Amino acid sequence: MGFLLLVIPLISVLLFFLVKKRLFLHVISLTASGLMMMIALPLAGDVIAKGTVEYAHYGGFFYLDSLSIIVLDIVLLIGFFAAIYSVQYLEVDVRRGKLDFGKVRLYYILMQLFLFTMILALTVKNMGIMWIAIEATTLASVFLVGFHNDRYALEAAWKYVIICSVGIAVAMLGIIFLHLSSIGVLESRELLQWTALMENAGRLNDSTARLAFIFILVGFGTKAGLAPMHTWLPDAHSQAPAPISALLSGVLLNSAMYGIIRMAAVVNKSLGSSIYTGRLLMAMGMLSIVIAAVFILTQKDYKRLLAYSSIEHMGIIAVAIGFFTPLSLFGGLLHMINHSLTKSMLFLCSGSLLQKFETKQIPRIKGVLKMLPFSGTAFLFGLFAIAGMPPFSVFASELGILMSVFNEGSYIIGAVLAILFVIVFAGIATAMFRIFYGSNENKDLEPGEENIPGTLIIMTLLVIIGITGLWMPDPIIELIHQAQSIISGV
Amino acid sequence: MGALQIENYIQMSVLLFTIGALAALALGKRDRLCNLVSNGICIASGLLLMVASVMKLLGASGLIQIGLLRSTLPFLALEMKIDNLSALFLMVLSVLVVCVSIYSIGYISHYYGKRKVGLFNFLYITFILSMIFVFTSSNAVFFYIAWEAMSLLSYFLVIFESERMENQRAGTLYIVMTHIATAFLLIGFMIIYSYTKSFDLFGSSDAIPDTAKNIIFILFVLGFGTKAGAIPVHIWLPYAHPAAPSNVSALMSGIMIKTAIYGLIRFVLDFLGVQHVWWGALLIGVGIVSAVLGVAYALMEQDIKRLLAYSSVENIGIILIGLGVSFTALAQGNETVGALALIASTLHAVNHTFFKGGLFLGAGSVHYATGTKDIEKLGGLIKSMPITALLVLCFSLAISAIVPFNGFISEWLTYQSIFAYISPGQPGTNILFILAVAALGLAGALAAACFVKLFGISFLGLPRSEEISHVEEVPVVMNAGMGILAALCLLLGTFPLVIIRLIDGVAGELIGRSVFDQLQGGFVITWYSMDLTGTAISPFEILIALGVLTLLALLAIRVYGGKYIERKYGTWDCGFEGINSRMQYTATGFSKPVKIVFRILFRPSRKTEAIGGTDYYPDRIEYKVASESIFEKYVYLPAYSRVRTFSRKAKFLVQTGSIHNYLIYIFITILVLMAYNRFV
Amino acid sequence: MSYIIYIIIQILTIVLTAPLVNGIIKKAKALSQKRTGPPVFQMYYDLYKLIRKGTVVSDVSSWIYKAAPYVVFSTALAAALLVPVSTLVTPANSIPGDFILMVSVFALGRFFMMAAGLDTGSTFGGMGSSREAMISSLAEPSILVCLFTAGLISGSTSLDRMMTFMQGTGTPLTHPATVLLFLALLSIIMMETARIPVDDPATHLELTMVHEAMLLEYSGRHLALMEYGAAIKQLVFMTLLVNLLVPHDQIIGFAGAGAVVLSLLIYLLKVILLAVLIALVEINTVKFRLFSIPNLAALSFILSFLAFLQYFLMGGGHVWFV
Amino acid sequence: MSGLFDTLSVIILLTSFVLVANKRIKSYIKTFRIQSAFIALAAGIMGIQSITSEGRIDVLVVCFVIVVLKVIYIPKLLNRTYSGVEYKVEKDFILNIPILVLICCGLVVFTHFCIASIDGISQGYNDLQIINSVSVVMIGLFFMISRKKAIGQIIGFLVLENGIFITAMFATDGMPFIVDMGIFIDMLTAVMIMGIMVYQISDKFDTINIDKLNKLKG
Repeated sequence: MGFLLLVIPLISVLLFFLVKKRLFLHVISLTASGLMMMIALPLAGDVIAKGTVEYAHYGGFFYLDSLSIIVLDIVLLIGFFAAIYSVQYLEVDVRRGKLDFGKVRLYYILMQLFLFTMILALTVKNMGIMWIAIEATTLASVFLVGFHNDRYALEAAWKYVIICSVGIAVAMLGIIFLHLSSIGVLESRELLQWTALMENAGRLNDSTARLAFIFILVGFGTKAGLAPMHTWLPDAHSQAPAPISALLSGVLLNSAMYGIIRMAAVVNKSLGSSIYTGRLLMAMGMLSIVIAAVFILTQKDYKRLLAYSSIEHMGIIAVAIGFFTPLSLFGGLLHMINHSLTKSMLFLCSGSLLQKFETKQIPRIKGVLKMLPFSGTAFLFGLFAIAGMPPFSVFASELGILMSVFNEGSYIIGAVLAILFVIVFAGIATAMFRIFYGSNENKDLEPGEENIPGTLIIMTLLVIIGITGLWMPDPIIELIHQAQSIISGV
Repeated sequence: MGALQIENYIQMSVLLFTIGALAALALGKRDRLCNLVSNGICIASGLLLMVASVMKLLGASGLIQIGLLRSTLPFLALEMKIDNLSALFLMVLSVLVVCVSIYSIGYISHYYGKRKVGLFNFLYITFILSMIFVFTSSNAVFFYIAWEAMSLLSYFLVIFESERMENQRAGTLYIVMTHIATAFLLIGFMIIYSYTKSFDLFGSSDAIPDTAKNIIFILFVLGFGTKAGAIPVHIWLPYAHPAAPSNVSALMSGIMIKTAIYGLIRFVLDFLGVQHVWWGALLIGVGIVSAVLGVAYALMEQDIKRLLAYSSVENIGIILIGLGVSFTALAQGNETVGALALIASTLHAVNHTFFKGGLFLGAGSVHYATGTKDIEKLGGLIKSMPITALLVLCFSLAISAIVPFNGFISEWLTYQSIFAYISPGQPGTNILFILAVAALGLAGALAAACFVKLFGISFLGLPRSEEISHVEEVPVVMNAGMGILAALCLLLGTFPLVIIRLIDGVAGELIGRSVFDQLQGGFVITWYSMDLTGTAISPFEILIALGVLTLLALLAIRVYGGKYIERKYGTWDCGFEGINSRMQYTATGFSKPVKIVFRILFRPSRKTEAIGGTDYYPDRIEYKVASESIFEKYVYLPAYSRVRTFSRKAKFLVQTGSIHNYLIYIFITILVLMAYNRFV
Repeated sequence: MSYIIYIIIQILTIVLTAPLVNGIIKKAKALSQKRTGPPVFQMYYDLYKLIRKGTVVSDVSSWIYKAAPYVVFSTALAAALLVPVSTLVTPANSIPGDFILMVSVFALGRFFMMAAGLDTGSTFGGMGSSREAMISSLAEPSILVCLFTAGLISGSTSLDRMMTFMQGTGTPLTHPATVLLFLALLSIIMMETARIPVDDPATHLELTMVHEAMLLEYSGRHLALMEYGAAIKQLVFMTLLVNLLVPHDQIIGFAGAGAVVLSLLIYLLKVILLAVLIALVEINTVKFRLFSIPNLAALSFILSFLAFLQYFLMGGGHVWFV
Repeated sequence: MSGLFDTLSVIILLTSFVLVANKRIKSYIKTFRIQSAFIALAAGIMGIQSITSEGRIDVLVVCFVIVVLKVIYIPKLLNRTYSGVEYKVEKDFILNIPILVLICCGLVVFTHFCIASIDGISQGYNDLQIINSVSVVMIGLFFMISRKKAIGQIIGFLVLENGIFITAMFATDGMPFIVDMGIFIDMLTAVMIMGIMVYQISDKFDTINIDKLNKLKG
């Protein structure tokens, strides 16, 4: 059953090569991503029931537990939404003569491959394969980042591929050292399998594991956009097409963060305390938040602004993981979910903005609320949400994280965090709010949404983040609790 | 009259409000109907709420608990708890809501066809709801959420007329300032949580060490002070309140800034418990500054609503002075004075709610009728809008602390509490107190000047511009809404014991000391202070005396002077042909002397330039006077620009765009981490 | 019952004496300038005449304009009710009112006066109100601090109790605090009652007039009421000064109606002396520029503040006199 | 036997030094080819060992793949790319050669300083090899920094990959087979993609000097 998740994208890629009409491309991608979501959501139920989902075939490399199912479901949910959004998004570009059939096909193929690599990364037990998959995500999404194929897109893509490949390579070094630390502890068939590592964590070689952790932190941190390895992120996110930005920001970062979490869990268990990893994670997390907060203040390009806000939130999650208390882990995982939903909604909105106004420059835009009555409103609310305003969901998780921080008695960090949240909010408010009001100068734009299904998606997401702020469904809470206990290894 | 019934009343009114909000959205297309329905529902549920809160205040003390929907988030309990303090503020809120909603029935009519009435009413009602939750939340997280929702909704109301650029700026400034303030509150809550492991507002704070309490107090003063608009963190207020539609400004200035006072009482006095004298002293200091500077800036304003907004700053200052006296007294264990001062400040909060709400509604009426808020363009409105003029006059007298209106009572109580507390032995606080007395006096006199200007320039004399020479009176509902408030001001001014009886319950519950038996009399209100023989005033008898004496004067004149012969004639124009409106004293001119006397505050600057013609006979002379707010010029703007430049520089310093730098970052990170790993 | 008597005595004394005080001040100034000057009873004649005249009302003005004179007059009298001319007739339980109320009542009158100044749309009225606003706001803090200190000394804010307490202390003017208070109140009277150096009651030159400018449009009975109100206000403040800081009822050994009459006579004597004193001050000072008035206000504020400090340096309490 | 591997690791380290010392892109590729050849040699020896000892052939397969990919195919690919983009002769490196080499020496020392102390490695029989190979990683990264041309960065990336591979090989007798294969596939795709992008860059920016790609900042 779960294998279908790995099969469907590949099949759909083949089908893409076969068909000749744009309509079929859309249909295939919708059905594929729809199917995958249909499959993935019930899996969560199994995980809650049985704790894990494993299959014996092929050396039993396929492995799902509550931690990975959380991230996986986010991937497929947002993948589905992005697929729906892409239809009209691409159609509009085709109508404007920017794309042809070949480009659309390329887009869908790469998108499915991108999803495939991420699913692979999340459903394997073997850290080596996970690494391969995460490296592959980069390769699959490079041309999506450079999709528009102008100078800017190309530059962004080059930076993306070089920096991420280097980072991931460093992560490989880390995995090797982890491997080294487990020599003589695990027997050969469970080498690099992190479940085994987790079980025997106590007997790993501490110092090698520590060395491994720093390499993995740098490596996956690069992919997760932690400062100071975040540098590729604003370029890539701002240049990619909106649905892809949504995927990159809402999903890819999470998958990388997933790697870090697994690793931190192992190392913490083998070291017996979270101080070592905690310090590093907190340092990088705070640095990311600071950088994001400072850069957002005077940002002129709204997609870059959103990208920096992603950096900020990855930093927040890193800090939460760093504290490694049950409450902070809970908050961190919750924050993963909330941030992905909110941020992907924002990027989809930005896509509508971009197609309506055809500029990314904030000063050139006015009267969004008039021009885009629905997605514009959603954008405004989303900005409030991402800045941590109640009753939206990001607020809840940020509150949880703050509580855990203060609970640990580290008041300074907590206070600094709270202040930084405010600075980010102030930056977003001063930079962005002006685009919503007033009325646009050039009159040839007529108000109204172009991307109807996309707008529906945006509205759905808005409703979700609006409700989950106060009332998160019990299964999810249950999942998060399980995941948290898995991470803390008790 | 058990607690159960009160509970049901409140549930009903909350439910009604919700229904009203939804109805407003549903009927969005049909402006008139939507407006009638939603405001009608507001009035009804407001009355329910008023009944419930009065019952609570008169009934036995104790908590009323009302659970709302459950939240699955572990650290959040959506539950209302109502004690006398909440009930008092709920009562004030409901009274104001009823009056404002009556007013809105007429006022909103100028939106018909132009704006989304449904959306406006939805925001309006949800704003009220959020304030109800702020006043009744039993748990800090719930409080925080309600607080933020309040800010958010009021932000949308402030920028409701968003096509004007200054409204957008005002809105952004407002939401940013209030969010920063909220961050301080959040930190405070978190520190509390880290010690008590709970967010319950009615729990005990014994687990919190003293230093932490001091820090929390500072944070709360910053946070709530910003919301209250206390100087120097007031800068959002004079921009935001004028930007909002007038009925919303009435709510914001009338009750929303009081949520901060509620917060200070609830969290500091009730939860933390006053620890040190300097807490009170700090509040008194802030209060003095706010009271004097607030009214001084108000006097300089030419825009009615900005003037009113600054005067709100002043009144918040007065409230804070009262609160500060209460804190100081409590910190030194003098519960009687503590209770008295608490009553004084809460009473002033109540009074200010009524007359300031009324004044903003009046400003709304003027704007509704004339289309301008600029005093310099108004004049002579008393002839075309007699009722509005009369009501505004009442409110102006009330806010200038003049008998027989309610503003005087609360100031009298504040004076009395200070008087009762000044005693030998603590020179420091004594000097602060006497300064507070001076500040109160100065603020009162300046307020009188300020509102003479407001009333005199805009309602008396000749019309200062063509278009307002033929306006007509506003619809009767609007005047009805204001009329109720004016009647309340007079009632509470002449029979203050009515309201003091209610507030005494608050003091009794919070401080455990009821001073009602020391404040006696129905017509005469007596304060038996310091077990000396009491000091009594009787606004009612003064009112009677004024009436009788006027009659006597009339009688005497009639007897000695014969019948009254009146001759209408033009105003003395020094023999010129016909005096015209340009010759009248302007609002700027009216406040000029004060401006010059207090030039340190205003940095007045003037510029005269002769345009065209010869030096001796220019065609046109332009004369500009400007006065600036020192805080904006010397504190906020520099800080803001510094931050922005820093961010701009840092951005390009780090994100250089060269991939080599990016790789170097990674490289150095690896090296540093390896070294760290080596040494740890 | 005693309350009624008190009210009647108060009103009669104040109403009858107020114009006389004005006359005395004018007379004293005239004499000091080697003029005969108007008779001391001149103001009575003026008022009588004004009342009988018809009145001209500006066609710009509204009801505020006509209401103002009555409000000013009645507020002045109502305030007078709070300042007993003789503590022998004050009702057993205190008068329901204190100096805070008095200030507020005066504020009511002033509010209407300033509004009326703006009502006629004339430039002078506006100018008068604006200046009045400035002066009053400068005077207010010092009045309050001054009376507050006196109240603290005597342990109550209600004026009759304060006066009774002061009598208990023998001759208060021997104490530095009260001396300072005396000077402070004197300068306050100068400010509040439109006297030189703040304002010149005799002028009608628009550059200098403050109080007169507001009355410029008034005529007939309205003017009479305004003038009368001003006179009463002045007398009230003088009463405050003399009865509070130079109490006299304690020297009357016996009780009964005779005592009341005697005390009233002494009161008149004190008031006349004070009037002469005020005249002297007026003669020996020049009128300030409008913007030097703050100096005078600051002076009076400092005086009252010093008095406050004195009170505490002496250890405070209510026992330091005896 | 480990002595032989020590020698090999040192030689591989030296080749990376040579790489840093190179000036021309042609010679980058040549040096990379040599380095890969030595790695293949090491892998081959190790493979024979493992066959003789425990009969695993996967290491030999890995060695074969290395020969095919890194010694033959990728250098050819890079040569084609390089001759495909027109290339102005200009100074390619940021600092001059001697300083670069000195810095690389410093890197080796630093790596030794940081890693040799880690007991999990130092008590093992193979710490010299690990130190050398980690230094190769570092040098590869540093090479990427020091070169301006796109192809230079690709080479740097490949050397980095080589370093990682030999680290794996020396430290743990190679990763699990599937992982190794996956790594190779990834690397191949990465190099191909980069190659394509080099073409695009050179016709969009008509240079392959990466310093020209600095429009996106702030």
